[in-house]
Amino acid sequence: MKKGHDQGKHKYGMVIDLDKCTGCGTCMVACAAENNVSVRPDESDKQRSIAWMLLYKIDNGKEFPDTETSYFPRPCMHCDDNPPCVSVCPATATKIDYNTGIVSQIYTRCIGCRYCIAACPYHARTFNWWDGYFPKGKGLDRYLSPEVSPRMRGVVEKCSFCHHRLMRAKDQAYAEGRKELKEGEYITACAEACPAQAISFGDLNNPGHKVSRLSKSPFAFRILEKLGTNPKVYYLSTKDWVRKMADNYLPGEFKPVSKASASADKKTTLQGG
Amino acid sequence: MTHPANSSKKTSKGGWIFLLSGFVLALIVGWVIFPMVLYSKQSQPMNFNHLLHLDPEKVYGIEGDTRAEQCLYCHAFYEDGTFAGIPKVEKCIECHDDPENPLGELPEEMEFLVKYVAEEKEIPWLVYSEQPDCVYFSHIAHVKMGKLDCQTCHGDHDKTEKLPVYQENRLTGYSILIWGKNIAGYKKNTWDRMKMDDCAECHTKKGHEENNACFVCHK
Amino acid sequence: MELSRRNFIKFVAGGAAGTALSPLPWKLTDDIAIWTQNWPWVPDPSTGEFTNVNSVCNLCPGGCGISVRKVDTRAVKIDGRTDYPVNPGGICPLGMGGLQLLYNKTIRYPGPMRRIGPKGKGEFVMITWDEALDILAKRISNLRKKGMPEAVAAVDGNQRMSTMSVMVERLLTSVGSPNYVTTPSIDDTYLISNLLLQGTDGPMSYDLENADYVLSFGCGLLEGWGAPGRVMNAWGLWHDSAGKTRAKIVQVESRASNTASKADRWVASRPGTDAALALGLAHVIIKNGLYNSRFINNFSFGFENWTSADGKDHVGFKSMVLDKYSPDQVAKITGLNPEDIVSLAKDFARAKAPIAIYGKGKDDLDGGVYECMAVHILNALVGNINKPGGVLINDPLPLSRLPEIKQDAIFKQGLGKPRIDQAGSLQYPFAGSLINNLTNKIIKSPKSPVDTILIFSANPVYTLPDGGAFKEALEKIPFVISFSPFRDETSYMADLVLPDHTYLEKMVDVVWPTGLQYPFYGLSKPVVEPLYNTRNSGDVIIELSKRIDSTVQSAFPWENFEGVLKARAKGLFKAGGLVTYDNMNPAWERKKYGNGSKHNYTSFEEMWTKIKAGGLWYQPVHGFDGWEGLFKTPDRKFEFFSKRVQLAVDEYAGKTTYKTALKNMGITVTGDQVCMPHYEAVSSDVNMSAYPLRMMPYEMINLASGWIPSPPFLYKTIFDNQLKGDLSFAAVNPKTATEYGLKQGDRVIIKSPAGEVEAGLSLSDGAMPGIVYLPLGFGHTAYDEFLRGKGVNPNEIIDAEKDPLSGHSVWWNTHVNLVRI
Amino acid sequence: MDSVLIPAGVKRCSLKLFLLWTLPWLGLLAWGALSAFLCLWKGLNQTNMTNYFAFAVWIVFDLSVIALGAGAFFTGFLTYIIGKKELKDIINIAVIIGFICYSGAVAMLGIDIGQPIRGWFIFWHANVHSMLTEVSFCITCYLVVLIIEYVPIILANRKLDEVPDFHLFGNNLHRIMAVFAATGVFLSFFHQGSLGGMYGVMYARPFAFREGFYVWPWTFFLFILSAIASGPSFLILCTKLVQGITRKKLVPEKAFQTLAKISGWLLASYMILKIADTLGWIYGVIPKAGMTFMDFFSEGPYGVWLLICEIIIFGIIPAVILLIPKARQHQGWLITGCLMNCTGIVLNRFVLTIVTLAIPVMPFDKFVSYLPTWQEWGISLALIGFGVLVVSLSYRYLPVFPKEAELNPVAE
Repeated sequence: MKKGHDQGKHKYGMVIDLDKCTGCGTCMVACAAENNVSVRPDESDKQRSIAWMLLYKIDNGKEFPDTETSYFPRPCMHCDDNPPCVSVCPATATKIDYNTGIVSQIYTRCIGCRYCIAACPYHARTFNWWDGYFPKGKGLDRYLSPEVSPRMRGVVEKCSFCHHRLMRAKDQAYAEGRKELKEGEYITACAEACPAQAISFGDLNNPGHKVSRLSKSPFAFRILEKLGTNPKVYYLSTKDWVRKMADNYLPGEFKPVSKASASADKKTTLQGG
Repeated sequence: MTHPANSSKKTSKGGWIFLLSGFVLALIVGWVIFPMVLYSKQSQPMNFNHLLHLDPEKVYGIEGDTRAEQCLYCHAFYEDGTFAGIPKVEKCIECHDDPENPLGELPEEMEFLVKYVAEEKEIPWLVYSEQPDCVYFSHIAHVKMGKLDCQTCHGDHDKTEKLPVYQENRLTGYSILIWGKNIAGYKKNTWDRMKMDDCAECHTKKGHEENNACFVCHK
Repeated sequence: MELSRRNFIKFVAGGAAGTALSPLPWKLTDDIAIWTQNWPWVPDPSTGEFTNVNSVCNLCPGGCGISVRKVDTRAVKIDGRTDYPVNPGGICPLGMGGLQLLYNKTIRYPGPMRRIGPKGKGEFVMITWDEALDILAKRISNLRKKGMPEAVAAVDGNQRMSTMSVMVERLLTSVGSPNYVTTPSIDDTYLISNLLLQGTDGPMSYDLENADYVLSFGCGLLEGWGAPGRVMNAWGLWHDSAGKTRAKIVQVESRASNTASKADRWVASRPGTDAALALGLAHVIIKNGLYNSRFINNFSFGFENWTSADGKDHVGFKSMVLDKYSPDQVAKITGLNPEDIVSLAKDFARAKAPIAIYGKGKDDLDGGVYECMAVHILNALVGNINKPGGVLINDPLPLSRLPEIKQDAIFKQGLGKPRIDQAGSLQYPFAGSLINNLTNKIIKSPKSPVDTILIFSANPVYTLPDGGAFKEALEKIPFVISFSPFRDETSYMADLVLPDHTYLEKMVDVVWPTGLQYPFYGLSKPVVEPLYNTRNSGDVIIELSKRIDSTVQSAFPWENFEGVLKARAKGLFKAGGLVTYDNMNPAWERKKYGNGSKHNYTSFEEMWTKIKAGGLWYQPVHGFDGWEGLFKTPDRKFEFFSKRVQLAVDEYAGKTTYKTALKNMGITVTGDQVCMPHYEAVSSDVNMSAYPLRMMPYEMINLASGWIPSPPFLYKTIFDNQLKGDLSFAAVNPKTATEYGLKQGDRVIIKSPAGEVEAGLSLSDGAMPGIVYLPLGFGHTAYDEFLRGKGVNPNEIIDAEKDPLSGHSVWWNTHVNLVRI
Repeated sequence: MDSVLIPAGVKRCSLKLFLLWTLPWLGLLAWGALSAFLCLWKGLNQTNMTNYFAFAVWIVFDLSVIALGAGAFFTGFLTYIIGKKELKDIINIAVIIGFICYSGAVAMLGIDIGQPIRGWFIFWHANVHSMLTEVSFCITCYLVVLIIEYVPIILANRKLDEVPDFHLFGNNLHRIMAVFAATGVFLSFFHQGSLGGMYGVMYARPFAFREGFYVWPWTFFLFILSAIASGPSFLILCTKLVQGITRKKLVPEKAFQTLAKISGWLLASYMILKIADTLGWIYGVIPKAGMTFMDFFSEGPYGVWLLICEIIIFGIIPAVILLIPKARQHQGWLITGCLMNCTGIVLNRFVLTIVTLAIPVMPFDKFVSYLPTWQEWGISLALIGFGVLVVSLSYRYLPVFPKEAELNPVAE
């Protein structure tokens, strides 16, 4: 059954530059708007609210005014080879497509056992604890996109790398009589929306694509790499303390990307107050 | 209540009748009655004569060298490659524009001009091949790139003079054509059924297993 | 043979066998499987033809290009435009969520409304446009007949110079009322300091993309200042290619805002001490001779000591700074280390293209004029004015002036009267309008001097940092009219609501986004048909004028609002600019090389059609032609010593005494300093022991705090230490919390002289000790379940001071106390 | 008035008293029913489960009762396959308890999933690689087996037994019981195992992840062992409880002793493996994930005490008690031993479910706590009400304890 991803033609992935990321949250809104994600009157219960793309705020733990904060935008990692969530699903509702590397989730198949949620260490999967909020006469259902099927209560959902945009791009290409896609024709909603151009998206298997170049940068890293989940979402940061946040390290295990980062990492703040 | 000891003898000979009648009754229910109750019948808001429209003798202007291209004349693609499906009235009035003077004698045309063109209403067609919301299907991928003919999935719809009665599955709410007219799900032609397995079967047969990935057909 | 138990069992067995051989079980299972997947109440979005409509976002004055994806007639998604100069691709979260403002019926007015319930309750009945316009027209014409047109006032939230704001002002003028008031904006501060230092009346233009060192004094570059799409794109460019940072960003701010924490250097100086710090830096720059002597010697006035015509000796900027703003003195004021001030000054002066930029969070609140001047002076010292990567001096957008208004008796009599807010009076010579004065006057006087107030694109009841004063004023005003499309706090106070379209349903212009370095004119267009019985306020004004009387009507000789837009755009045609943009060479890059722009239209109509299609007009070229004749000050130089201030003070002093003049103008220093940027310690008569702490409101890019409500989407991006349930949180430094025996999550009452609010406590090392930071954008009392009653609005407890010279409100200095509940 | 239904030669309390006794348990059931209704009608927002605590109190209950219910198949195994004659006297009650645990667990799972009406997709669209699929298949099949094992006991009711066909059917079933026992054993081994496997395979959850043999992580085998170690103890407890309440001797002490001894031996061996497994985890899995042992035991209330309780207090100690003949012959010690044994297993299931999910894996993630709502408790406790009722009814109307009449001669 194991079919190595490298046999697949494409391996879509994402690179997020944390130095550029301003923490504005446009990616989250773009994602929710693009994918008909349910919005409820109270979104402050973060353990139950649904977000395919979620912004984590981190800080270096220092005191005022040396404290420094940064952000981790976290989509689904679309783990390669053997995603922790896929093999556990009893009803075959989630699978990885080795031809695109995208991990799919079929809402009409999902029975809501939430085993996949338990298996995912990134909290990339969220459960529909409620039905979508579309009261009669409010008219909020009018902005729903027909390209993504709205979910019912009691199923699990997660980031799909905007797979429907891949389909959209393909249709466009076919209409123009092309079989192959050019770089940038298929990008996720978050990547397109990011006002600081911090998110790049493309085919990691295609050396020509920006993402495959960036993913090889000395500053590139992934979250919880050691667990062997093999995510297709890479991050860039010149700050050692940020990179260190991405994984668990035994004492002395973390290797700073010294020389290049030494200069850029030094952030000085002047005492005040 | 009979005592097992002596009743066994008496009934054992007639018993086969019961066995058989139960058997036959069940078969009748399963094969005949069940399909009748399962589907509800609805007729289209008005008739449309495909054959007539595609007959160059009678109707001019519907061009296309191949059969598919003729279909695409009305059932067209948008610029972005998405499929228009059943044409809107806007498309029809490219020819049938004037409620005052129809192009033919058919009563349906008059009905169309008066009820819809004049009123500027869309025709509430019942779609035979309507799939659930969770299903994604790209016509251009199949028709243009896959070089499939329309009837591979839709059959000889273009040869019909009358629109068939629309039958809706009371349980699922989808057209009978999705499962196919044959209650046993047995199919002779590729267009007899439109279920997931049929898509997968064709993909596999054509050597496109990669297109059996969930997200290719689900959204 | 009878149906014995055995036979029955046989029958059943037969039946079972038969059923198994019929399609029933399998078909049924399959159908049930599908049935379990159908949830009738889950929406099933209709599909159709997909199209993309290009327009301009109008939710803030930023004017980012947007492309709205539509399915048949429904708008389903908003994306940024890559073929737009302001924001190459991206937009901000607010703009991204716009569709929820368009389609959320419960926060919108379906048509003209007349109040039936008590003020503030939001109980209305719908009436026809005809009735609505008649009611209003009668009211105004009656006032005119009574000879008191000045009793009509307007509060305008539209962007300065935009055609809507011109229309509103024109309506008031034609009616004969001087009382046209605008809601605050940082642009006012920029305009005044530009006028005083440079004598120019153009907008403040920062060539950020080409700068290599940006020293920002409290400017919320990442909080939504200027055009967020543009500034955040610049941020991306500054940090391009991991490893080497292209530009160095320094943020001066007391709180670790996004800008401060993402900047390369965070200078946490005490709030309100920006002027001192800026002058301290000037001190170091001058002392070390790091300033641009060519600029100083040839193009500036008041740097060295000087003697005026009357033979009086005057202190120059140089000696003032050297004398009063040494690093040690400044360190005492700002709480920074002297060495750091020195190093900061040197870094700034040694950079190739350094920009000192002044702001206060987003741009929809006022700043301090002396502060702004002090900061801008740093650009002058290093001579980085009208250079690539510097501060550019532009003329205002070349829009045509509308024809003169016919003047009748009532008109003259009304306009003869002084403005109620005293803007432009001797006491506030430089202010264009002072809404806080208007409010106070109405509250103080027994009978409101304003009889009828028109409120356009503004929600002052919620957005004004005045401790709820404006609401109090509205209670007293007999007749309040709101033109808001949304059920906001202010419209709830209205007697009449004449709802405008939302920004996706109308054509309206965006005039020169704050801080943009090149002349720009954006035009949004209707993306969808208006959903409800609303009307573009521009058209409503024209219609209204017809119903008031012929004189007023004569001021509006246009068919409709587009007619007005075109009339003004004529000037753009004369000036000639580009109406299309190709993202291969960004506008800011072209500027750098100053290469010419060849526009592709021959007639005005052609240009207008193209503008409507593309939604933009801009001039990417800038001469950078030296400093000759650049400044329009009394003596055509960059004035370290502002003669305009001198004149104003003298004139006022002539009417009273010099002392009282200064006192009323809020100036504490005397002598030549008055006319030079200097540090004014914020005065306050509050009892420090009762209110030992200070409260500062802060703005977030991912929460709307202006008159536009937040789309519910934004609440997904709010952290649960900012809002949890209905409780919003105040950020406080752990040290301060321990002083008061408070801990994370405590519920506290924040008490100020103006009032009190309840909030949760969120300990943060990004907060300066001694200051309580409350987020702006929560605490709505109107709208729907998504926004109403969520958190508190710090404006309710703000106890504002007056800014010297301008008279604008100083909203960042409220003294408060914390009480645990 | 229901005397005709009561087995011959035994004494039962008055119907009134009996009905009185059932009231509290019916109450529990009602509470559960209401909770179930709410959860099914309004959805799982009725619980306090979150995207962090995807599994919660229900799953803990499920795992526990299934482990404790292992007494059924294991006693069956000992009786019919190994042929421990003395256990014939206790096998009936064993089957009943098994039935209660499994039916309860399945019902609970039905409410726990977000789409109950799609539950059967596990079979219709099975993913054979999922441990949960294995669990579902085995539990469902085994539940059928348990019913089949339960039927003859019901048919043995005095009135029913008068029906000749039932009598015949019952007897026939009795004869082939060994076959079902064998099937039961096979199925049970697998679902007990795969339940453990469910956690062991979560390789991105270092707290639960375990290496293993072929497709089965070590937890697979540990679960089997711990289940059959605690099952008999639970059986002893329940039977002793019935004896206590009925104030009768129902089962010869020999049966208890046999079970206790076996339980002790199994528990002891389980403990040895469990300790080995824990060490393997500490020195293998954890450092590989870049974490240290204490990372897992410094969050919230979860400290090393968990391990101490699980392994020493509720593991080794009960094992010792049950292994010392003198100790286990003493009623007090026997009960204590069994009680501690069961507690240990429940604790183990709790830790694997709750702590696994509570401990954040991402360094910048935060620890969140969870408390069940009354609806969750309702459904959990209903299981107990259900159990007591089934046992009571069975005891009253069915000849559950073959030796009862003989041990308690009814005085004329």
